[in-house]
Amino acid sequence: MFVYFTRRLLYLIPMLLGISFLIYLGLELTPGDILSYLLPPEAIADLKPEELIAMREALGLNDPFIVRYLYWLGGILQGDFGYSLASGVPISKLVLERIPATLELSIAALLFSTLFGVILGSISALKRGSLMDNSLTVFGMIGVSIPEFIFGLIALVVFALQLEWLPVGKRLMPGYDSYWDHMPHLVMPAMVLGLIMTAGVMRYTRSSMLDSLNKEFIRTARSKGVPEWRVNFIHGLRVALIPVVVLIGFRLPMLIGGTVIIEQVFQWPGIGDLFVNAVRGQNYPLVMMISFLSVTAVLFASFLIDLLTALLDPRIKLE
Amino acid sequence: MSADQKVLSVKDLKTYIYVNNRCNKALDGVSFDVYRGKTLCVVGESGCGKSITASSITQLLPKLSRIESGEIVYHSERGNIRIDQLERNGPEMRALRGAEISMIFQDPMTALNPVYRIGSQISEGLQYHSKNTLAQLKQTSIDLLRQMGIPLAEQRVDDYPHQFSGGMRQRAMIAMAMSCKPKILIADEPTTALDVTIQAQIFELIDELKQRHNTAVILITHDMGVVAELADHVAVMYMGNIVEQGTVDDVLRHPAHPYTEALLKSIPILGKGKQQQITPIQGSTPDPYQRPKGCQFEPRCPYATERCQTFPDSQSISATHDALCWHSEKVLSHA
Amino acid sequence: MPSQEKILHINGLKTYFPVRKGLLRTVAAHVKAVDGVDLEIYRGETLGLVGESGCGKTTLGKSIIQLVGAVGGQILYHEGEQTFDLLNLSPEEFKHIRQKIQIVFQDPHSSLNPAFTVFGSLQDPLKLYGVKTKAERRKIIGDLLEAVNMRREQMDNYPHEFSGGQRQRIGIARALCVNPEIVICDEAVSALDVSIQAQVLQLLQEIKEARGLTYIFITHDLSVVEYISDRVAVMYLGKIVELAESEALYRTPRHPYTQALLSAIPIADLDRKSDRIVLEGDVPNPVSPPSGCAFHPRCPKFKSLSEPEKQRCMGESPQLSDATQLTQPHLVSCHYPN
Amino acid sequence: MKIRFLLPLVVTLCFATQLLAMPKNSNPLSDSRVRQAIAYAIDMDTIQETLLEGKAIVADSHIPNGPFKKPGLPKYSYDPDKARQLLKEANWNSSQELDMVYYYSDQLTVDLMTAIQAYLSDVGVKMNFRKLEGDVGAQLWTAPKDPQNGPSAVKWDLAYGAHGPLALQEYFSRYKTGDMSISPADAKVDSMIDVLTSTADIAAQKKIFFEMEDYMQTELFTLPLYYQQAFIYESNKLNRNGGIYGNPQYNYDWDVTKWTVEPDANGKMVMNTNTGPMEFFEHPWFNPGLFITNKVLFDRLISCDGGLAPTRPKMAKYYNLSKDAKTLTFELKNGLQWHDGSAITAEEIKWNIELALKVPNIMPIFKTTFSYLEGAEAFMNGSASSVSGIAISGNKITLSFAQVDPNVLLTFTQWAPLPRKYLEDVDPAKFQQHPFWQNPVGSGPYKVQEVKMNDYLIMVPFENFHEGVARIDEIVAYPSKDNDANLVKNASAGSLDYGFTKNVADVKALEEMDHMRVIPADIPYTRMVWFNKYAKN
Amino acid sequence: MTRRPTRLDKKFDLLREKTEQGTLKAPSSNRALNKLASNKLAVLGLAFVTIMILASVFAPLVTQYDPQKVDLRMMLKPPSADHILGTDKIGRDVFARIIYGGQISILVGLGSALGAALIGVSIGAYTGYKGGWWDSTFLRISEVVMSFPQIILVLMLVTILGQSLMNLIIIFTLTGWGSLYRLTRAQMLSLREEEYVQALRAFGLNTFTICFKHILPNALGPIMVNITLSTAMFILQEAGLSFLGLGVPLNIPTWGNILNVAQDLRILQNYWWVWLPSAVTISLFVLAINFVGDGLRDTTDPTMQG
Repeated sequence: MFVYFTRRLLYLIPMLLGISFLIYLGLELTPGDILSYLLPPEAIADLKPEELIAMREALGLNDPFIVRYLYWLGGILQGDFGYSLASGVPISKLVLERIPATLELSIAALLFSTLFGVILGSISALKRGSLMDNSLTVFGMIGVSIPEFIFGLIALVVFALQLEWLPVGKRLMPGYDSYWDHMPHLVMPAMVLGLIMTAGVMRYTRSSMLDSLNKEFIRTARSKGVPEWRVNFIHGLRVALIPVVVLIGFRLPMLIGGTVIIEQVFQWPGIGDLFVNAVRGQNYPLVMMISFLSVTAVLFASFLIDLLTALLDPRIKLE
Repeated sequence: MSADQKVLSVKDLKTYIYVNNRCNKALDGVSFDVYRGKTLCVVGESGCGKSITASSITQLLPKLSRIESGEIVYHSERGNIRIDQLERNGPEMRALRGAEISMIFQDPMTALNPVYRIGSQISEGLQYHSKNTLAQLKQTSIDLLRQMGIPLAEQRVDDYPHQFSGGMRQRAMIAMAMSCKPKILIADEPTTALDVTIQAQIFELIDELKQRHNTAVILITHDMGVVAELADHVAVMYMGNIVEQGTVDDVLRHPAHPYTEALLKSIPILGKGKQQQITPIQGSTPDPYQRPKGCQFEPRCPYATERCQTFPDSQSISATHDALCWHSEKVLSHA
Repeated sequence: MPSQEKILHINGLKTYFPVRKGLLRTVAAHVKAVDGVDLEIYRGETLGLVGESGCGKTTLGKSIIQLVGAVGGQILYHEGEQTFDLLNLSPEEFKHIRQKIQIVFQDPHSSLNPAFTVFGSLQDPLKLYGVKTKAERRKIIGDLLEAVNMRREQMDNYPHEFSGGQRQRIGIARALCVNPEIVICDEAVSALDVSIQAQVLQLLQEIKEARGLTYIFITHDLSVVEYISDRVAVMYLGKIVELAESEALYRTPRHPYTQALLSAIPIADLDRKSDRIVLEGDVPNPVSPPSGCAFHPRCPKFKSLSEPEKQRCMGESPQLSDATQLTQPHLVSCHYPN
Repeated sequence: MKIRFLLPLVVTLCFATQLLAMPKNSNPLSDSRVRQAIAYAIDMDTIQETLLEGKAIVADSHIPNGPFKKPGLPKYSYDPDKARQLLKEANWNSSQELDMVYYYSDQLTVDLMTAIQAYLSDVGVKMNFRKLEGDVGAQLWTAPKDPQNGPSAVKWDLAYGAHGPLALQEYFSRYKTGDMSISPADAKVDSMIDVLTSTADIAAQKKIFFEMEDYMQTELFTLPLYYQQAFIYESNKLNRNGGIYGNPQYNYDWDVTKWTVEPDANGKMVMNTNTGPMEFFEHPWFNPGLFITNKVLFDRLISCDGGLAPTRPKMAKYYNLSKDAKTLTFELKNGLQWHDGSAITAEEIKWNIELALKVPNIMPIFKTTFSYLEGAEAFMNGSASSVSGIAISGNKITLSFAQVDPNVLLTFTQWAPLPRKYLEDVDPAKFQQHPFWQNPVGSGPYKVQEVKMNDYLIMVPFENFHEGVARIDEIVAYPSKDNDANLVKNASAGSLDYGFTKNVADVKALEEMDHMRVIPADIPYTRMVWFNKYAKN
Repeated sequence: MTRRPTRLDKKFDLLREKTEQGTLKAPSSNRALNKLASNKLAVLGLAFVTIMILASVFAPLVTQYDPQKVDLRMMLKPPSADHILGTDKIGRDVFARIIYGGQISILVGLGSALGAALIGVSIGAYTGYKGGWWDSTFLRISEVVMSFPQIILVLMLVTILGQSLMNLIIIFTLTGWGSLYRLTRAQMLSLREEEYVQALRAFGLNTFTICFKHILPNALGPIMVNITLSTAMFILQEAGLSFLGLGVPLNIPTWGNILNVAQDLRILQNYWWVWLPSAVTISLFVLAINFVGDGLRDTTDPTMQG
């Protein structure tokens, strides 16, 4: 078990190296002077042109590509993510400010979609071929076929503007920044994102559950005379959950990506919003760094999912 | 063989399977009896309906299938129970499963749930059929495993199925099946996935348990060798019918159905050397959706006559021996 | 009838599969699937290769046609005066020798490509071995189908239109299409129903006689092997433990494992109930086979041996040697054969 | 006699027209007939009525309507037949495709482009449009090395954009030879611009403006499309208490200190607005009044009216511009304070002007004003350590100009001094990136209380503001660009009390809301099409 | 005591009756096609997709209007006999724009899916079959690409490459090949152990022939499913990018660009015909493709019976 996880963790290193290399390559390909986001603006201010040249030399900006890359990587390892082209603010600061918002939204959506997806998917599988199953399937399909922003906009018009049940967007209201004050703001974006994801989880749970219900051990369980709920849930769902958890792991990138558009619709001040603005403003270092951080987040999250899978599946745990 | 020794009688059982929007008459009128402490071997080639027979008895049929007609009567101590009339997974059926009639399956790897410990899977049935504390349940699991000849049962009871070898898994399956001391044990090809040396171990075990608990065993197999070694009674199946049944002596020494006869001639027998003659059965098993009109074996049968175009009646050869063939006399005399 | 002409000489063949373990998935050990096998095969004979699952019989077969790579030893193929080491061939030799040894597989469902007709599946090998025109190829494939008791026209059918027995026949036809000398039958009848099994066995016999083939017949079914083989080799944990004329091996098995194996088989003959020797335990893990004689932990005879004898079994690996000194060699790998 | 007098004139005029109409190089757009044809082909009146929903004024000159605009300038009203005829005269090659670029990313621009494309195609001119990406400025305004013959240093034929300088001169001064990417050297234009930028005499200015406008519009150097309006919107809760309306993109005497809003449940007056900071506070030297923070956090030396005409001193106790317009004197009020309580000194103003000379992204009229100071050149090229034209004595600042700048007072109505102690170390090239702009300290009626960058900004009255403490308890600004994409959403949800927009679609939506009012304001902002008249290679 | 008849029992009775009367028609030889045909949703989906593709390819025959034809005097007119879906903000015919917009949207969706398939399938098939160094290299590369949140990767590439139709297809291809590569590779890994493959190897056939000619056709089922589903995904992504203003340049009509106007709340609330038809078209088209993909999946997946 320990070896398995250590190996899984070690495995992240070459992945992150590869990704960081790609990111740096992208950074070099984009126009702009690398120096301007390697140094804080105040530092550049103190330099004369000849000092700047010396600085470039000292910073290794004239070094071979690979050396420059290593310097850059070294900076990242020490928490130096560079500076935003637009404001000169350290990227780490910008990102840190936004992380709680995105986490809040994506975790809420994840919990919502997992809970409902698994419940509805199981019901669908158990009632296979029934009206319930068919309508859930069709609704699920419709759910993944509507562009998410349209879904979001319609929800916004209906619930915020027409019915006035929920705020129109944003995350914080001045003076109301306790955790519970976020809740009314969180409901709509989390629901919209969650519902879209629920469809996928539901469909997958359904097929995984069907698969599991077709397994021999289900018949074994029945042959022991245990009640149906036990057969279906203790035996069927328990085993069906393993691939569902794996799927959720696979969908993490989608989740992080999914917030990009939803954050735009609901003025949610998260990473996605920062990212889109950086793309629009051609703030290359910020674009690249957010990409890098989101990949890193995905990788670590999928590592956590792996842990969870291993806890669910003794076959992995004891490998 | 007195009637009170009968634990199960099946009469004219018809089970049809409705997969792919078609109707496969997997069992088309099957009758047999099972006796306390005796082994009935159901033998036949793949697709003949032997496994469907087994799962009809416990109503563990695939979803898209149905018992159409006939009777399955379990002669319990509390009187006769018409299994075919019970709701598939209803409480009455569940009370029988595991407690009175239990099953072991072909592949112990897939038949065990990979995510639960062996011990809890063994005692799960017991949990529902008796009132035991968790500690008692665990102790029972350990005892059962020990009885099945698994070394270090105290430790292995906490293992997961994939930590067991194939033979041990099948022993665990048997422990599970025997946990409530059932009256009938149905073993559906229990050794097909195992090596011969392991198969021998498993058969020894089943035989021993049968002796000890006076359990009736229904053993589904395709191996005539297994039949010869283990069976008290034999039922030979072909295309959803029992074409011949009787004691093992009746059937193996005096086959009265051309199919049984041909089957026995087509297999090489160990120890008979290179000189032995084997005679293949001509043709192949018909498509279950395009069955011959009368006798199902007619197209491949060397004895076939025009009469075989009508479905044969069961011919009684002796008190214990029946065959489903118009020409059984001829077959008997030929052998 | 088998001649005394050696066609294939396998010498100390080893096929190992790495087992990766630990943090960096380094190769921690090897599964010694085939661990030093010596075997001579004579032109025109049928050599049966038996053993339980995991004993290495299939790997041995696949190593011979190099579907899996051997890590050591030699496989010498004799053709007239020439000898080729199959593990060290030049590209031209390779193409020449490839067609000499062919294989028939076990599973009738996966042995044919579901996307192609029989003709489609079989024509590429023929093209490779120089049959240029389509008409020629059709003729050859048609002839082959007839040789396996099928109809010529069936070459245009897809695998799902055939029954299991028919597919197995097509598998045989495919192996024959390049006129091999040796055919390895890897569990060729194991997946078939008994009634079909007999048909295929008979077909294999007929073809062998008609074409003068040499068979290496791999199976776990000892009855079938007895019926079809001239000589039989018994494998246990990657090694051959007994090798003899079929008659001799079945009548007087010398190795305790062979004895146990034979006794464990249920016989479909009520008059011949044997005394069963039930082996204890399971086959050991081939990654770390027991020391000395790999069979000693399960050996029924081992228990009755004296202490120094036991030490020998546990410490010294027995060699395959002739135990009887009769006219026909009867090789056993046991310190204390019966 | 009359005839004799007129004839040469007519001949000359005809000749001149003929001469003017000739293509000046291989580029057909250098032929004014082609340019005029394009102007005739576009039905601006219909566009104004429909696409712009009447929320704009069709333009017939660069500069907006007013006293400086010559009456009766040529109008190119929709006349497709005339367009076709002009094209025919100019031998227009109908297979040629014009490449039109733009840089706005809104839907209206695309719709407008599409409409123009349709009109042009109607008269047989093919046009394709595309949005510029990347360094838009360089792609638009790179001037060719040879200002006479080109070839052009930019790729496009037509560019859609807008120009909205504070000072009217700025509309034309950019056409000076060698400064721009589109017009080959034209001695007449150059001489007019020279006059335009050097006199502070209103009458002289007016004359040359008329001349310039006429020349540009007849020649159609550039095609003015429409004058944009800005629309101020307010919720019914907001009361300006007599504060005037004016150009909302700039600073004027709007008396924000007098404003009130309906108190909320807690009795607190909170005004919600937009254009709060997203990543940083935009500094007020580039856009002096576009964002709420530019307006209320910083104070100016002089105040002006809604049309941006200077009216009264503000931070200054008084100001005085000499008759020759070459000396400007201020005296600062006593006891002026920054938000942190430290004093605002005259010395600090000098330092501010010197810094402004070095900051590259600064409003052009500021730059012009400051660079006309005596000794500014020497300071900028490093040969002097300070600007000799700025003299300090106590609270008094005297600015001496080497050259007359007609906009000198305008500059000081918009330009805001900044506290030296926070910005002493700033790199002028990276002015905006200085940490100061994360939480600035200003001198205006409101000061920053809490910034949650990208969530909200809370500003509260500055207790020591020299014109009295503001009445609204809190101004809450939600982050947005000046073109707030979520305006309609937030306004209809009641979370906007004040703001302004130039987006026509938003205005329509705002007008439909019962709780909002919309007040249009004229702004000097002309949408136009630039013709690239250089030869292309 | 008899059992309650269930929903299935009725179906069983019918089947049994038909079988006994011999009226049950024998299934056609192509089971997969048959199964697809019996899936009503898939057939409906296929019909819709086909109609939409034909309509956009033959757009000039379907509508007399030019999608770019501006008529400012006709702006924002509700549906009428002349303009069956009304007109948009500059008086263009909404119906014509949707039909013509389909050309680009379908091109983006299908083109990117096919591009991704071309790359993913050829690399996946070859390296999956061959194994070894190349295989592990591409596996790592795909892991790197696939651990990017898709939209992040797309936007990152938009930043680097810029916005244009061609770039968008390239970007989608670059971001989408990973899943097809993984799928193909997984198929290859299992298929290469099939005995017919080993038989071909035993003949000494070259890797290329075995891999692409003999194995690949058997992996096509799931690949086709994936291509259809990717097409749907790319069409949705195009719409999403248009929403962010970073998709196909606005002057090219695509479903996403038409839908983009829904961001304007006034349009969203008051002029439904400007945005709703394209929203419905996108959703229906994607839904139809999903139905087809689902139907295909059921036919190619032998475990899904019933």
